[in-house]
Amino acid sequence: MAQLTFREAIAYGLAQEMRRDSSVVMIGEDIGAAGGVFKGTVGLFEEFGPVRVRDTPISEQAILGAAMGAAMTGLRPVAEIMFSDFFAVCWDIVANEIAKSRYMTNGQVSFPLVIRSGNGGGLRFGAQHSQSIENWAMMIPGLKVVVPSNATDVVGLMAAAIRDPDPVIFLEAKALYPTKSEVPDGEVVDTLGSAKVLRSGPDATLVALGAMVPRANAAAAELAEQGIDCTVVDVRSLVPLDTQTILREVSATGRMFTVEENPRLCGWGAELSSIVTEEAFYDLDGPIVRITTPHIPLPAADALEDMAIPSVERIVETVVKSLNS
Amino acid sequence: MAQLTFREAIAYGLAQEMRRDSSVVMIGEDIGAAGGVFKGTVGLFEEFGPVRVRDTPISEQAILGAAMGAAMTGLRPVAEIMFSDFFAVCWDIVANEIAKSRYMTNGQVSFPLVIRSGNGGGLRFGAQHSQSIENWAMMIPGLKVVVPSNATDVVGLMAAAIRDPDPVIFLEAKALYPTKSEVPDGEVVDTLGSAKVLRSGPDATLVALGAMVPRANAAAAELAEQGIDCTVVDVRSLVPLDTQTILREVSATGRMFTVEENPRLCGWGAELSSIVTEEAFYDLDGPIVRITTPHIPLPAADALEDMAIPSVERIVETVVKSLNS
Amino acid sequence: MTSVATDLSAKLELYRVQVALREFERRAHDLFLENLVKGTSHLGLGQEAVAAGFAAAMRPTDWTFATYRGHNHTLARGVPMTPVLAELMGRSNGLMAGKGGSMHLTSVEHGMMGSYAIIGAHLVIACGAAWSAQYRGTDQVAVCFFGDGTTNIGAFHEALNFAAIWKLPVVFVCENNLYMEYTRTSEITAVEHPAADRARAYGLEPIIVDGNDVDAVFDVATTAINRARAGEGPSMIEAKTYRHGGHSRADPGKYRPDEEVKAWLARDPIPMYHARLLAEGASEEQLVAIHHAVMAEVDQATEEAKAGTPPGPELLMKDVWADGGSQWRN
Amino acid sequence: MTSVATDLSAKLELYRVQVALREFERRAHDLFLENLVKGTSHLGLGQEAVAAGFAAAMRPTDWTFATYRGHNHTLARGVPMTPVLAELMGRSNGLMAGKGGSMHLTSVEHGMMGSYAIIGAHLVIACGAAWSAQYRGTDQVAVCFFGDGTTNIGAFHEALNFAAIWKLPVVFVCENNLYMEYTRTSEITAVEHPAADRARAYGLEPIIVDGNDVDAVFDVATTAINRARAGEGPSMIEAKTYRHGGHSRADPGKYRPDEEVKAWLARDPIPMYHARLLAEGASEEQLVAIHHAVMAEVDQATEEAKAGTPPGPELLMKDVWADGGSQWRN
Ligand SMILES: Cc1ncc(C[n+]2csc(CCOP(=O)(O)OP(=O)(O)O)c2C)c(N)n1
Ligand SMILES: Cc1ncc(C[n+]2csc(CCOP(=O)(O)OP(=O)(O)O)c2C)c(N)n1
Ligand SMILES: [Mg+2]
Ligand SMILES: [Mg+2]
Repeated sequence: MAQLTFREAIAYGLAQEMRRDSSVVMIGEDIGAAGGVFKGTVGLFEEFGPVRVRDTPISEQAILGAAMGAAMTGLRPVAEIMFSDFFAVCWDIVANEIAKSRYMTNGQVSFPLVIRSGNGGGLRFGAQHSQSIENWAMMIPGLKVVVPSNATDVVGLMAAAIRDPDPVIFLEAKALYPTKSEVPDGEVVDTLGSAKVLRSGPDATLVALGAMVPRANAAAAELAEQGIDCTVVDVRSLVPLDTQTILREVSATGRMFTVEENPRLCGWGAELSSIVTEEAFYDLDGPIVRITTPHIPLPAADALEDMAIPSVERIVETVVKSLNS
Repeated sequence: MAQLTFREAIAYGLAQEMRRDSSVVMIGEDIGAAGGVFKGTVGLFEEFGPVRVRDTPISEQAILGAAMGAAMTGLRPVAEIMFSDFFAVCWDIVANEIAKSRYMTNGQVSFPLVIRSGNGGGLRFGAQHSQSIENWAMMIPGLKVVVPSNATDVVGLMAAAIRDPDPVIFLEAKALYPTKSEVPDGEVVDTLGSAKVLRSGPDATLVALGAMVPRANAAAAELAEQGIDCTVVDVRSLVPLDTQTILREVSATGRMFTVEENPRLCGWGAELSSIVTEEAFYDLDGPIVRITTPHIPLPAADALEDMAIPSVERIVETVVKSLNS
Repeated sequence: MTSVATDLSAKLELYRVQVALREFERRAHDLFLENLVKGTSHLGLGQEAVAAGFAAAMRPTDWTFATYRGHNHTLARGVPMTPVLAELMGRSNGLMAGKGGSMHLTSVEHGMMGSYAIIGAHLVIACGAAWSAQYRGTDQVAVCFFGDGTTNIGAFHEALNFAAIWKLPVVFVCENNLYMEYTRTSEITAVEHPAADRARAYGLEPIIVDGNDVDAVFDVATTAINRARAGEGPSMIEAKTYRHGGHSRADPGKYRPDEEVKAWLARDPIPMYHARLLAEGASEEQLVAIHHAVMAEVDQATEEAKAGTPPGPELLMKDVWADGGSQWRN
Repeated sequence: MTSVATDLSAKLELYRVQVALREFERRAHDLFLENLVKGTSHLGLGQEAVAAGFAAAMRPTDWTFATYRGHNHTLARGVPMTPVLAELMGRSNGLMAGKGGSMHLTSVEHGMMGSYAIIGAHLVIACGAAWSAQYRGTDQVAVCFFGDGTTNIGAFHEALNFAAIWKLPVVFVCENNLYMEYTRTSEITAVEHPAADRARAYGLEPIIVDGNDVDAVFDVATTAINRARAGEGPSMIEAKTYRHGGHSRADPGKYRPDEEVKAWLARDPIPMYHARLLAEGASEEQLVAIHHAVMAEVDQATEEAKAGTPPGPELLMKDVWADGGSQWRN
């Protein structure tokens, strides 16, 4: 059992898989000797060498094109897109090529690849380096989307993502990189598509993802002090989606709150809300409420960024107000 | 009053604005002498010449970068992205640059530009030339998103989009290009952000967009024959969104069905469903049901494509089944 | 130019392949007119020598990456006509059961790693396959075909630099048919030779070949593929050619000057090669027999394709994922 | 090289600007360490001559497009220090009220049309401004700065071709400081001069300049800008320079060989220019006075920036749209 930071857990999880399988190779900008701009690949270059941990030019289309072409011919590449905002410069390869080619070819090709990327705000990096793009990926058929909320989950979900025969977008909340948790000894492999119930309470169900999970948890703790006992669900994986757990936990309390970092419109929370409204309508005791970043680009200033992203305080207030109305 | 096809209406609407304002200029691939691959710009090159209707290389980033730089320095460009699927090769310019720069600069720059694009399926073009990407655009703060469903609306909404001081993504359903409707004489200018109620009935509200509007209408006609009287709302514009009309019309019937061409996850219908569930929960008499393309890439074969995109038959069946359950 | 393929039987095979591509596409065109081929389709009529010459220089284990204008390349790699035609017709006996269509022909077992319909993408994807060959030490080479218009999109630049710095076993082949859809490429390109004049920007030699001369194509192809296989890195070849028809189904190609079309029709690769083979000792009977055999193949493929059923609903939700399904939830 | 800026007072101004950039950024660095500058920040210490030389050659109506490493370019266009520093500190008196941050400095009234943080984008955007100038016949020129690492991304290629074919009044300036973040650009680039060696791929002349010599920069800048203004089209200039510190706030820059750093520090543009000015007749007192005046400006800006309040909630939902608001619904 080791205490690892989220960023250490990335390298730890990658190393576990690279030791096991020589077809796992990594490419990205500054991931080699430099260990990644977020230090998510520290030590891998030293252990696995420059052929398996390969620095690239600033050519995101080439990075992902290379990952795709390699995946369809026998490798299991792990590509890094440094900031998830940069998916916009290579979205064609992700959304049009990697996601669709298996279906278009009637199953002739597979894409066992992982694209890791630093996601989300909180670091005062401004609108082009702080986006939460999980909904960009979720809306494209053919992509799996995994968003861990703690170091423990990082290791097991990374292993599951790398072993998965399909393309996985693996989003690492930048705000969580310094957070720590326990990682068990030995090989750790988790399951994609399994949400986790972090806390159970009868009054409402908070459904959260990534960096919003610790906030939802903290809000639930505060709410408990006020006598409101909430269930907290960590979604962990948007595709595949553990609708069973979500439907069960929302039905049990009759009230659902999503806690989303992505801007308001067409977030994953809207999808979950629509699933619950369609399939568990008669179990609902009141409106489903989405707590999201407003539909604005993220501001850079600390004071403004803190107002934009859902805070513990905002979650608490919203839940209290909604349950009392 | 003239009968125009949807495709003729595009050129008609563009010409109206180009005559009025010499700062309106067009760029895109094959839009000049060739009149566009969908014939949406026929006659404009002849009338306005090669300086105002300009053919470009296959350089979508440059096309939209040019539109952006021109818009921030005094022009009102209308750029064409031939198939909306190709937004993926220039998404950075759309989502990260055009959408965010006004906010980031605290309002120092504006982007009065329109990006037109052929959207959606039905032409057996396969997975990379048939996507409905309205939700890609809707989820990015800073973009307006307009999706007309008929030639009449095309002219007025195109004028409104071009006159709007903000960037507008104008999606033209390819399947509608040959459809005809009346366009009034004289200058036509519509309003962004106004949905239209096409039909009123007390039993359920069908909310549709673009090419799904005529199908929702046809389904409503069939349902009426079976004694089920539906309201049909043509959303017309996703941003700004006419939530007043939608909430009013859904509250009046207590039942909402969305008819969406986009693949299932995180479609505009999920957003509307979540808005209604949050704000009109107590007016709902039953589940909100979303009728969408399944969450798959679109197949090319006619037989398969017809199964994938919501059909009149599927709409009718879904409504009947849901109202009877 | 003297060819590496000095053997007459090899040359007869190059002839046969070109004729097969030609007659297949003619038939596909007829089937459009009967509305049996659905959607769009981009014919390579006139460009057969490029596909035939390269395919002949490739090993069965090598990989082809083509565009939406990929019928020629698919057939040249040995994919049978029936599934290709059936795919164009949206039938369940199509190469991809109708799910991909004309623009996405793929047959992994023939090394045909896909036809790509969004400009530029497959250049970077071909780099990935080449990287995999290099990493696994398999001696495989990726050959990537694209058009003149494609040289102005960003992915072209990224792919060329990437391939060059990693010395990847990939051969980039620009089929310069002078047009990107309806626009003359020279009007929207800063240099005369859209691919070759950019080679040095990636430390590569510019190579231009007569794309209507299958022997010449075979020669440059052999050199470039050998170079790639020897670990000496990528090549960029610009093959000058011309499409006889319009860009796609809907296009009559009227934007092209009559004299230009006439001049290029006079340089049709198939009659030219026909004449050369006669001069080099083949008999007219041999060539006629080849043509007949091809026509029989085309006719049979037409019948077989037509006999295919429309794909059923069981195919719709299949093969999004490697488990064969499309479930995104439990 | 003899400079067009023969006038000593003009040269003293070039000196002053470089010193101002230098001292501003030094202060910004100190304020990081005090945790008053938030987020990230990319200093241009060592690269001042490029910004100063170009800005001096531009008219007030010309446009600058810069990157996240844009403090130098912003100040060189005449934007006052206080709002720039306040922006870095996330204050409401910042250049964009704190909404953009260090990577997005913009001051339209000074022709500073933005700093762009995603590699490549602003090259195509600069084309758009140049197109607008050409269309409206305004004689304005767009100058677009970017780094060596940027030459390998797709948008670079699209922008250069686009500018060349339309003969746009845009000047592309590659500040080649040898590194893209922590990776040596030569290791991931197929040619030696990442920008200049690509110029011919767009029909342009390769131009290389000593980016640490402000007079030389001013000369190439003047030539290129005149050419653009005269309707002769774009230029691509590669300015060789070096950043004294790391890539960004978090980076100590340890991946660079000591001798390399030492050699470049010995070629620091400011002491070099100091020596030249003395040789050309300026007095030490003049130069010291300039330095003092700059320091006073920096000190004052620091006080004023510190006095700024954090932006309040009224700014959060402002200016998504041209109506000043952010409503997406009625
Ligand atoms: C990114 C992108 N932009 C535009 C198109 C539309 N398009 C399809 S083919 C084509 C012309 C391509 O010309 P070229 O590369 O010369 O190939 P050719 O068709 O002549 O074989 C265009 C513009 C596309 N498929 N993808
Ligand atoms: C599309 C994209 N990829 C990666 C990055 C991350 N990144 C920021 S700066 C940089 C290095 C740029 O190097 P160069 O162009 O030489 O400019 P310099 O920083 O040296 O001024 C990288 C990779 C980015 N901002 N955008
Ligand atoms: Mg062509
Ligand atoms: Mg650099």
